[in-house]
Amino acid sequence: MNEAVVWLTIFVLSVFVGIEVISKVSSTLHTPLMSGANAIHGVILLGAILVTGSTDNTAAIVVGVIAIVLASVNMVGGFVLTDRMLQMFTQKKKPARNDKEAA
Amino acid sequence: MNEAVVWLTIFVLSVFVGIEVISKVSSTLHTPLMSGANAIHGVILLGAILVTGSTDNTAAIVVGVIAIVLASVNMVGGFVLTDRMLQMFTQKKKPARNDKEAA
Amino acid sequence: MHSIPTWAQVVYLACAVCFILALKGLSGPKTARNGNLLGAVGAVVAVLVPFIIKNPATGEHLHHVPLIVAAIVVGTIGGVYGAQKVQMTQMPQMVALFNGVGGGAAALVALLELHEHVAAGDHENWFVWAATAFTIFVGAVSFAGSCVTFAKLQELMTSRPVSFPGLSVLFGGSLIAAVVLSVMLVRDPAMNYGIIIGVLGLLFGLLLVLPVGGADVPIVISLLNAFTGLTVAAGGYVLANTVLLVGGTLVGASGTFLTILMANAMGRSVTNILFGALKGGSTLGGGEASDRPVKSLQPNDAAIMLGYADRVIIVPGYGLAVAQAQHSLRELVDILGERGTQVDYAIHPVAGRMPGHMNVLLAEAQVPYDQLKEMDEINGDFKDADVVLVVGANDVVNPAAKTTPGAPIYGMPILNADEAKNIIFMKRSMRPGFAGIENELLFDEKTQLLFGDAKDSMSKLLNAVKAL
Amino acid sequence: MHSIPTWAQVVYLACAVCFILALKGLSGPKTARNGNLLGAVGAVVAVLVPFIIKNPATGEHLHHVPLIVAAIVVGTIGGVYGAQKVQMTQMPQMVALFNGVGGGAAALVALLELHEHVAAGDHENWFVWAATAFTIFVGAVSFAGSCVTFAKLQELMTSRPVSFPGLSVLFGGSLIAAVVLSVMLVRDPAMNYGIIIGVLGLLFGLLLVLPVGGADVPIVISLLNAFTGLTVAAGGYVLANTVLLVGGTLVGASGTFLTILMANAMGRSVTNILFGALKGGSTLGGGEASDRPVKSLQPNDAAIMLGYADRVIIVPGYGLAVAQAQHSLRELVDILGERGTQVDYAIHPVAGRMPGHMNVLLAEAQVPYDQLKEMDEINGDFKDADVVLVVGANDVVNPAAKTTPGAPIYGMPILNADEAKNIIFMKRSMRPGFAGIENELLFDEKTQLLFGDAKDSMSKLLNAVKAL
Ligand SMILES: NC(=O)c1ccc[n+]([C@@H]2O[C@H](COP(=O)([O-])OP(=O)(O)OC[C@H]3O[C@@H](n4cnc5c(N)ncnc54)[C@H](OP(=O)(O)O)[C@@H]3O)[C@@H](O)[C@H]2O)c1
Ligand SMILES: NC(=O)c1ccc[n+]([C@@H]2O[C@H](COP(=O)([O-])OP(=O)(O)OC[C@H]3O[C@@H](n4cnc5c(N)ncnc54)[C@H](OP(=O)(O)O)[C@@H]3O)[C@@H](O)[C@H]2O)c1
Repeated sequence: MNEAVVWLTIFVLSVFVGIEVISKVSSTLHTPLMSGANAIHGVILLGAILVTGSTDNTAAIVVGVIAIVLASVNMVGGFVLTDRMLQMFTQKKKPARNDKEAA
Repeated sequence: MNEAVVWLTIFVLSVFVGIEVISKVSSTLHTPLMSGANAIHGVILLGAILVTGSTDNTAAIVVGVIAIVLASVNMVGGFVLTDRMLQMFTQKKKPARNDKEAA
Repeated sequence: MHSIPTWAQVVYLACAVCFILALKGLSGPKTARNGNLLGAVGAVVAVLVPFIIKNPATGEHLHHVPLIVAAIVVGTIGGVYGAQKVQMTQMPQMVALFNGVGGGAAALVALLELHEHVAAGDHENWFVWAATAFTIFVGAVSFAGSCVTFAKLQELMTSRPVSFPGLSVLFGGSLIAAVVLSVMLVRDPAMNYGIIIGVLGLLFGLLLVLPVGGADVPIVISLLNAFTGLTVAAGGYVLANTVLLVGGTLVGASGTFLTILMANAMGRSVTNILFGALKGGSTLGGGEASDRPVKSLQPNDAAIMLGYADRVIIVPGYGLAVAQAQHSLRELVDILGERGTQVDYAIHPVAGRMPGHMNVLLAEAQVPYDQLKEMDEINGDFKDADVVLVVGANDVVNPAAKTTPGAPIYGMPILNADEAKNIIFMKRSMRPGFAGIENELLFDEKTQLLFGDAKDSMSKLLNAVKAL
Repeated sequence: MHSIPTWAQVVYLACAVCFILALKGLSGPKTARNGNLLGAVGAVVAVLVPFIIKNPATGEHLHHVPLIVAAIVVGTIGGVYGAQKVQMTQMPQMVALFNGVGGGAAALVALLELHEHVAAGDHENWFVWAATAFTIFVGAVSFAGSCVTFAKLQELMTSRPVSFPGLSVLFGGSLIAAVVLSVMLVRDPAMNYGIIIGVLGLLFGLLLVLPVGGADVPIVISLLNAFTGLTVAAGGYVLANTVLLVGGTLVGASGTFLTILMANAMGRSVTNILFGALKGGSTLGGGEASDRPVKSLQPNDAAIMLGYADRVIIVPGYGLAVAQAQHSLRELVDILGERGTQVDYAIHPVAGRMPGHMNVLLAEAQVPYDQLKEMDEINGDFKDADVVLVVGANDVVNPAAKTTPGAPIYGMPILNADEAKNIIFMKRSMRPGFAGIENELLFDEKTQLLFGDAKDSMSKLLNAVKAL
């Protein structure tokens, strides 16, 4: 099968999955969901690693390193932040900790 | 990308789409949905046509023709039947016709 | 396969999308019909493509076009005829039949593929051979299984579970044999293996469905439907064709999910339905008519009870569909309404022989939708009802579902007709319902039976009420 | 790319599945946390792969591993620190920031890919170049846009819409220029084109968000989030990497859908939010404090009104979060409860600065969930309420949403606080809420204001009630 069509197929199917899978979300979960999705696209880190690791041009390496830093901020920070939000939704038995964080 | 993995990817994504897309169906629509899905897999007709059209071995042709007949019964009959069921759900203004059919 | 032109591949993808949207549409009452239509469009377009492009396998245009077209025409006529002529009450077995032939077609296609490859002496990767074997076996299972379900629902054979000593051994044996042969086929591909696998599939399908009780048959249909979907998907892999792969997988996945949903609606578990019988205990009871004493009454007695009641609940069931008494029933309800009685229909999710059966039937008789009450909505009202009129229903009001752990319908949620002040059953005899078990409610002192075919009794009842 | 070992491709697929399940989990309250966790696992595993396999592009193992690891560590520390230290009220801008850097990373990756290909003089098919240009542009848009949204929410700049003559011209111009340059890049790939496209992207992102009113910013964040997802998907295509493609597409699709859901929850349309300002009319009004006369009262007067009321409804808003008064508020409600007053919290879907903001805040203060009433649940009860206590809320009870077609919040469903017998506002001044428009309810004769920081006023109020 033609490469481009393969990617197109995977793309189209992913679009449907993406929409259907969240179609039942309740409005209180909008923000955590947004934040979680935001963390997921941090996987661009993988791309940043690949390109940085395959070049030997100094300028490219510098840019690559910047990209890696940014991407890992996105990915790691995103998941941690989302978890922190959700903590407050789900376990209402840990106010002490949450207070400190939130204060 | 490795052919097999491509197909696997498409398969996995389709599984998710298939499940998510019908996850909100109401129990009264179970039968039409089943019947509609049933009609969809009648698309095997496409496969039957391909194999029949690419062989010149008489036995194979005979078998192929049988497969085509069966598949088109599945496909065409399935869609017509589903539509007939749904007619009764949706347009309640055509009892006359439906009666005749159903009698 | 690389020779499929890109535009054709894109068309295939578009058809696959049509199927997705079709399923999405079919799961909502408003969009259902268009969804089905869209699916049909996708399927037709997909089928047209091979007539236009060169065959990827051979690099030539399609051979035997006239023959192929003729075969399609024949199939189409058959399909349309069957779909148009079948009665409402027989739709489930029609679905089973269509599903079966689809599975059969898939198996045959896989056999032909195998034949081609063997003849051409191709060295496909083992995964292709495995997929071929899978398609042949499961396709055959779906074919045989569907035929049996058809026979059961069409009452060409008993709808009661059929089981015999050694069934489970044979069952397991055929499965193991099929697996072994598949391995052999993968190791050195040969036509005979394929054929034997197919035969084993037929046997397995037979043994899979025989022990299933009639009431569970629709669930089995849905399951076999999912099977066929998977075979089509595997076929799509073998033929390297996107529409088949995606379309088949969609049906396989949604079908499996739907099967579970349906089983839950009937309060049964899928494994239980399939292997209950194998595990020994048959899934359904006997079907003998009981000879215990019951109170019966005449149409005009019933008319008086109904005519002077404030609150009446109608419980329609399979018998209403068989007798085609829905129109006179609606008339009766209208008249009672005019007399100031509040009347509702209590619709059990699995009343009749297919989910939504009663909705279809009563919609056909122009009953306003707001009079149809879902089980959960109305179950609270029975205790306030003066009369419950049970028209050709039985299992859906059978207290055994709550009280008798052994009973095949045990655990199925039922309508609480037993809470009403009076219960009138319209049925022809003391014969049990689909589940084939006695209904204690018939012997309740609040219960009276109005014997006879629902249509006759209903028109008698109607006149009697008019005469009040 | 064919040199990616099969096992690695399968691992990538597994990670993609993790992302799907993560999103599925995140859309249900019970499963949300595990969903997020699963997503993290998928991401981490995906990132580990390139350290193990040979690089598909070069066929060698990864270079500069120590440097790369160091960079990851730095980024991780930064991310964790930011995520841990941010205050609840500032989470939205944090999301914006994280999203922005992600978009920036995607753009840089695409630039590097371009650089590699140009250096190697590869002849990729035009689609790859187009995808590269897309990634650079949209990635830059997302980066710049997110930075502006961050500045707005963090109040580093005015949260009011910024617009200037010729903005729309510049806006359209940069877009057209970017398209033109992309075409040129496709026709003969060169680094400079890529860089200019990136710059145009930054400009476009700036112009896209500047005119958006603060209240709409979260919607824009969600939209930019979807953009970044799409860039990652395109990057995945360029790098021929499944995880990036699927993961990015998932975020792109669900993000777009979520954006629409959020906009609906605020009663706004996405196009309106984005292009309302360009079309001339700014999306939000001014923010001046009004000097019209109002009735104000003292904590102990308020205490008496509350203490002897039968039915009280609390309307929490952004101010409650700013003042961190949720704990004393809960105490107050508990005491009123003990005094036999029925008290509920009326939660507007967009009260605060993020959906669910109030739920989070009050959950943190251990308020039992059943006291939190969604808008539709409680809007009917306001007319029976003796006192409505509005704590740091404003727009969500602003009748302008119903009465003033011009108003930026017009069309947003609001809490019917105006129907109550008495209304008490706790706020510091006459300054308007986020939407920057006056709230007529403040001047209603049933309304009295309790001026001061919510936390002080609340503790005063608390003591006064205790003293009753
Ligand atoms: N809805 C589904 O998806 C589905 C699918 C398959 C099976 N099922 C099963 O089917 C059953 C449905 O329950 P149900 O109460 O609707 O039906 P039922 O339990 O099968 O009872 C039907 C009753 O109608 C009577 N009857 C038949 N023909 C009649 C006629 N012409 N005039 C008057 N009465 C007539 C029968 O008694 P006589 O013979 O004495 O007249 C029988 O008692 C459940 O067990 C369900 O699990 C449901
Ligand atoms: N939830 C979301 O997703 C989201 C996201 C972004 C924007 N928005 C928008 O934000 C608004 C939310 O409405 P809202 O009523 O919750 O908040 P609001 O309309 O912004 O009003 C907040 C009120 O709290 C008062 N306040 C601020 N700090 C205070 C303090 N320390 N103590 C006491 N009072 C204080 C302010 O008045 P003073 O300054 O006089 O004290 C202001 O009147 C809506 O316009 C919504 O569209 C919502």
